[in-house]
Amino acid sequence: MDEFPILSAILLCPVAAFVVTLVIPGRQSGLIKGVHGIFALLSVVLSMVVWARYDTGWRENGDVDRFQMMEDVPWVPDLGIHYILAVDGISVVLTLLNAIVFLTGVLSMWTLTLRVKEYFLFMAALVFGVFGVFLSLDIFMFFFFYEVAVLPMYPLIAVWGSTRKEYSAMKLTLFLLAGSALLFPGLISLYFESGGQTWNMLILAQEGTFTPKFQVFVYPFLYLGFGVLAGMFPFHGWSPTGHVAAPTAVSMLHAGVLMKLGAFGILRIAIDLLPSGAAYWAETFAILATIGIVYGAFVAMRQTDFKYVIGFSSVSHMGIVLLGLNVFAAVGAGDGGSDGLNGAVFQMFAHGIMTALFFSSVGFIYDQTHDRDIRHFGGLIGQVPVAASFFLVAGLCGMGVPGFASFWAELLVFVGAVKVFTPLGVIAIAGLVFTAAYMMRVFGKAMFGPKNPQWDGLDDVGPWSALPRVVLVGVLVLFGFLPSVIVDVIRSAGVVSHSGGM
Amino acid sequence: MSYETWALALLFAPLLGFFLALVVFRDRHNVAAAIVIAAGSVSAAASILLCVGGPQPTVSARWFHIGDITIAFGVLLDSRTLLMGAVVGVITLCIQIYSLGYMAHDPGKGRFFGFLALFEWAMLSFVYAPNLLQTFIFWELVGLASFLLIGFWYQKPSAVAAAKKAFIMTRIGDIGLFVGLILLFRATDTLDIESILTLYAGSSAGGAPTEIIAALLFMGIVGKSAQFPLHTWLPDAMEGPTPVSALLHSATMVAAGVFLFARFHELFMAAETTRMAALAIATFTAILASTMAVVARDMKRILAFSSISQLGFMLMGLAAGSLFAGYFHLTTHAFFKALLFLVAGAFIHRCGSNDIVAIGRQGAARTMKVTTFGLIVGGVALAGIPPLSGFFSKEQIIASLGQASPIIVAGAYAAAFLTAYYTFRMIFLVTRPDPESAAQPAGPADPDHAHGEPTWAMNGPILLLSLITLLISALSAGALVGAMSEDPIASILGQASHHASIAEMAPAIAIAILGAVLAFFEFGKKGAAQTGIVARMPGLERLLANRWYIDAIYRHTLVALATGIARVSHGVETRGFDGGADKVADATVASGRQVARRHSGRLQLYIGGAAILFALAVVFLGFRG
Amino acid sequence: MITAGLLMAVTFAAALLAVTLRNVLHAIFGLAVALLGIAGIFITLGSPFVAAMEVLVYVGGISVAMVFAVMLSTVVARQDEGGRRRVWAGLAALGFFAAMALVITRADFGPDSDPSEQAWAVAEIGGDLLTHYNVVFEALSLVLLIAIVGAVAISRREAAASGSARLEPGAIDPDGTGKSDVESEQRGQDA
Amino acid sequence: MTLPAFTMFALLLFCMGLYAVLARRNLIAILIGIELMLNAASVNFMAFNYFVAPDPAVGQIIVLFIIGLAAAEVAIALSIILAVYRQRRAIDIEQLTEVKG
Repeated sequence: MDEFPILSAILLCPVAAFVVTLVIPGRQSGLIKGVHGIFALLSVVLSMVVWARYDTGWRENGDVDRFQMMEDVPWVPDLGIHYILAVDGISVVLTLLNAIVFLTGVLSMWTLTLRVKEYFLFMAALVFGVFGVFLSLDIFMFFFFYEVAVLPMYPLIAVWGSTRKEYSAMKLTLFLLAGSALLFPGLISLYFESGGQTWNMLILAQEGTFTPKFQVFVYPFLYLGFGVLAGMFPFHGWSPTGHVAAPTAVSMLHAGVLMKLGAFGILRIAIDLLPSGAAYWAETFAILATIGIVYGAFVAMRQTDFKYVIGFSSVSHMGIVLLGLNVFAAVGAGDGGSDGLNGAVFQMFAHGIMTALFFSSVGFIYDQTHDRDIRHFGGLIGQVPVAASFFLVAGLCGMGVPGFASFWAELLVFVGAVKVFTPLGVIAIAGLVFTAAYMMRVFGKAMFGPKNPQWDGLDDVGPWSALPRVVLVGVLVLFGFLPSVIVDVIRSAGVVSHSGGM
Repeated sequence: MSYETWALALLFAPLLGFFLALVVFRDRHNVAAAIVIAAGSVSAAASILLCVGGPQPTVSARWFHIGDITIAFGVLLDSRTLLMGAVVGVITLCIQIYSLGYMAHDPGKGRFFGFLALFEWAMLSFVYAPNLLQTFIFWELVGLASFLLIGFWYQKPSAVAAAKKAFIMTRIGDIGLFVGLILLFRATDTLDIESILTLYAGSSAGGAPTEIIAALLFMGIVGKSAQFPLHTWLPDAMEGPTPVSALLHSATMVAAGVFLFARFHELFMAAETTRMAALAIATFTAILASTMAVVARDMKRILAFSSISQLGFMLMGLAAGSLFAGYFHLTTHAFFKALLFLVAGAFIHRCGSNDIVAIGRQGAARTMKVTTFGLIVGGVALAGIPPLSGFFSKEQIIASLGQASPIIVAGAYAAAFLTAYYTFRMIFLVTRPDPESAAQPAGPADPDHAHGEPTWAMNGPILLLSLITLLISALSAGALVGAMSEDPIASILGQASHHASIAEMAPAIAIAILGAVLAFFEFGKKGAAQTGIVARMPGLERLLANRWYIDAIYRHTLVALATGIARVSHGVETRGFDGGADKVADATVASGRQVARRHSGRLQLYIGGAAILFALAVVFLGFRG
Repeated sequence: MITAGLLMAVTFAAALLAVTLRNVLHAIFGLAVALLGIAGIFITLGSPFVAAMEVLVYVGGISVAMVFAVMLSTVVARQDEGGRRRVWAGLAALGFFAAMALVITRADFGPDSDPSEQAWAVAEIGGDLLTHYNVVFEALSLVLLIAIVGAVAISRREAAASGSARLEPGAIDPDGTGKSDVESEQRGQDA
Repeated sequence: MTLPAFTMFALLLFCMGLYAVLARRNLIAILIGIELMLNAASVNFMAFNYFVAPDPAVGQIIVLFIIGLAAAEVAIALSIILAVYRQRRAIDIEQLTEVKG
């Protein structure tokens, strides 16, 4: 605790942006955006510092802890609630993801004019919650941040959204709160079952804290509760509608980071604390995840709205994440399990960046045309080559083309899945064909094909507005060519406390 | 320079070219083209040098590791990769130069060259790949690059559809490849190709796991090399610019599948059942595609069908157990088929039509001497008429079928006969047009692409490829008559070639000549009707022209099934999950309304109720305990 | 203790008047008397200081404020409630009383400790208020402040609104029917 | 006079307040009821403080708080009542049913 509390500093970036924005008059929207940009950039830099300082050698070298840079301050001692921040390899990666999406989200809303101040206040709150979830090691704090992250979605969609925005916002909120309703008793039961002394995950994760019977009973609550936010089939309904209605940057945050909270919660709490329960349920949930992969792709094939396509592709891609997690849950660090885990976390990261890129491209076109119907477009690559190229890159990444980050993520998950649940793995791989099919459909209809003269006059992405997108593409390509940079970090956290309970 | 340097230059030159051409100089067409051609030259020179230098130890650098698996990016320099690499390098360079002329007037020239470089990089990296992962990565990238190239004229819906089809159909095969590679990795616990091959080299019967792996890998090959039942994408892929067809469908993309078979030849040899199935599929494909070529009039489509059929031949040779035969045909075919495509491109460039009858009627053959020369060299080679190269390689394949079932052998002869027949049909229709023929010109596949006589940039590669074809022919013929002790390609591969006697070759020669003669009487002879035998049987012709209705069947079964499932899923989504959620929400709201209606808004009633309830609760709790 | 009994009786009677008298002004006076009685009870319970506060704030402040409100609003001083309304309310209150009384009679209050004789504990109260209960004390003062500001704000805004409303007296009656007697009575008092 | 007597008295006071709240239509009369209820609570506190509590200051302090809160409450309530009156010319609770939804 002598050193600089860098994790708290990251957590404080959105708070600082929030507070500073509070005192700026709403008229000075440029200043508000600037403040957010600066703090977002600061959080990116700090996240990178954390990444660099994170010691990945903890398994080889017994002196290094898995969780590093820990800050532990008692908060409500009577209830055993502590403010504990720490990172392991997984949260390092996801924290950086959140920071990047925050930054690009701010940049891509640079042209916003409607209620700028309120918008950025809510957005900062959301980002704050997400950072908190990724960094907390205390279950109570975790849940607190989780709710902080979820709730701003309602006003963000209902006020700044489009296309049945109130409906979508309400639907999203209800789904997510239903998930929380499952979650809360689960978390409370963890607290009481363990003796009501602490919410600290590290202590609760010790072997023998929970009996296998208890684990089997409670695990579904946690998995389903978090799964709702992760867009798990069949509780994914909120996600595409929410995507469609949300403004660009919110879509980016929503698909880019928010859905990751669910998967992260499953990993960090459900699987880590309840390994026996996880192993017991793994196959069932793996089947659901696989159905989600294929089902999402099929539904995406029928959509006519850009954002719906992306929304359902998210269902499909999050299915891959969940499949990887369940592979890990089934066998622990054993043969294929670590592949599944590494792949799942990598996919969380890659999907976050990729979806952000998708939405920023679609948002760019929508802002000018106020139309998102695929059938109304054609040959965009000739009309707005740069914007369409960004979309193409995201699409290729979504198809798992080598050279982009998600290729490795999917590869790892599928390798693990084929090893552990062979039939499911094969079906999931076959899902790639349908992924290709719906992506190609969008490409063929909107990006290629005869031009629609109506859109001949569209402005293309200029150098400044290309900046956030170039950042995203750069990240995708960087990790596409050098996956070890990220996999090493994830892996150092990956093969964890999962020895017991089998 | 050491061979490592060449190997690195070979791989990275196209990557650099791709980046510079596509990202930096996309709009400065000639700069982009120059960069890409320079990169192509480096790669071609390096590949030839390496090939001449003979096998060397693998060059590889640790790329990264995932888990306990170390992944290396490198260059495997054994005989198979060297030969294939040289073929790819040379042909790619020829086609890049040719594109200078063919694409001179295209507004997307810079982009085109960028894609070409991307394709070359992917293909070479695939060929030289020393481990399974690199193989798979670049196999996929080859698919991506071919998607970009086939769909290059993105404004043309048919081109986009073709690119889409190619990508998705090869992807179906890729599932098999992907699963197969994972299982292979699991079975052998190594990614290194050489170790895997050593592992399988000795064992003749690998048992069920090997069979499954081999079958899955073969699924990938079927997709990539356009074998039945995944062959339908290749004819459509002719929608791309002609240099693309020449590149993709002669030596590179489609040959990647055959190359993969050759690469894992030991593995396939250990899987007896799969090998037999592969042989049967290859033979069937060879015949099927030839029959389609017999009635086609689009020059590029004829060549496309013939590619499918010749790929079938190669796989037949490989599956029959002769690595040399299949590989030899792969090499010879690469050159003469590339040549033929370039020739076709030159005619299309000149006449603005793909229709061989229309091309013939314009009398193009008389003015375009170089092109016609190339057509005849390539055509004769394709038809398998001695003494050109196609004959030798095809003969090797037929000879390697020795132990196979007579049906397969008969099938091979039938395909060879049809090949000779449709090739000469094409040659005669182009070179000896019948002015009286009232054929309707087919619509041009490259619209507005009549740009006049081919320039040196187009004629040069045609000449070069003709010469290479002739050279290979001469070398093979020399080997045959004993002028050289060993067939050059066999020596590169380190495999024994099959030295057949003239008597053994007789049937093959006879069949090829028979096909040519039939074509001569129907199309070549003065005053011939220029109507094929098939054309006299309208039912059969319609069947063949519609490619056995396989496309239609797919459209009505598989595609319909997929769309059907998608539609059902969509219905389930909107009415089931979404609708269900909405119903729940509506019900909640409705019940809320009901409850709200009970509320009079009279505070006093509420307070009284609360007081009574509280009192009751207190009494209940108080008296319970 | 007889004093206590007497005070209770007085308080009870006054409170009964406060809740039953039709005229609100009279009811307020009943309330004031009851509050005085309660202050007396506080004295018997050993805390003249709290009793003083009770008198000051309740009798001197709250009751007077209510009287002012009645005067200001010129509301009809008496308002009739229907018999049924009173019966139901009485039953509810009686039920509540019965239930709670049952609990009280069955409750075990433990041994009666000696009534503390520290009658004059103002110093201790003051000390506690400023030390242990400081936060609550400050919070309460904030609440009072906000209440005052809020009260002013509400009256002012409504004053402005009613100023404009008064121009069109016809538009005031919200639901028109059955209220004419009340209306006329109000007008009468207005005049 | 013992503790139960005081609690019974407080209860009686409370129930009278409850009766006023339930029965009266005039908002000020209802306010009177509320005051009675608050005072009932105060009496209880004082009684328990006197008879049971070890620290005699606590109950008194709480009563002081109650008095303070009551003052705030009355201030707000009266201003609302006045505002309602200005708006509607009546302070009859029977007419104030907007919260019924």
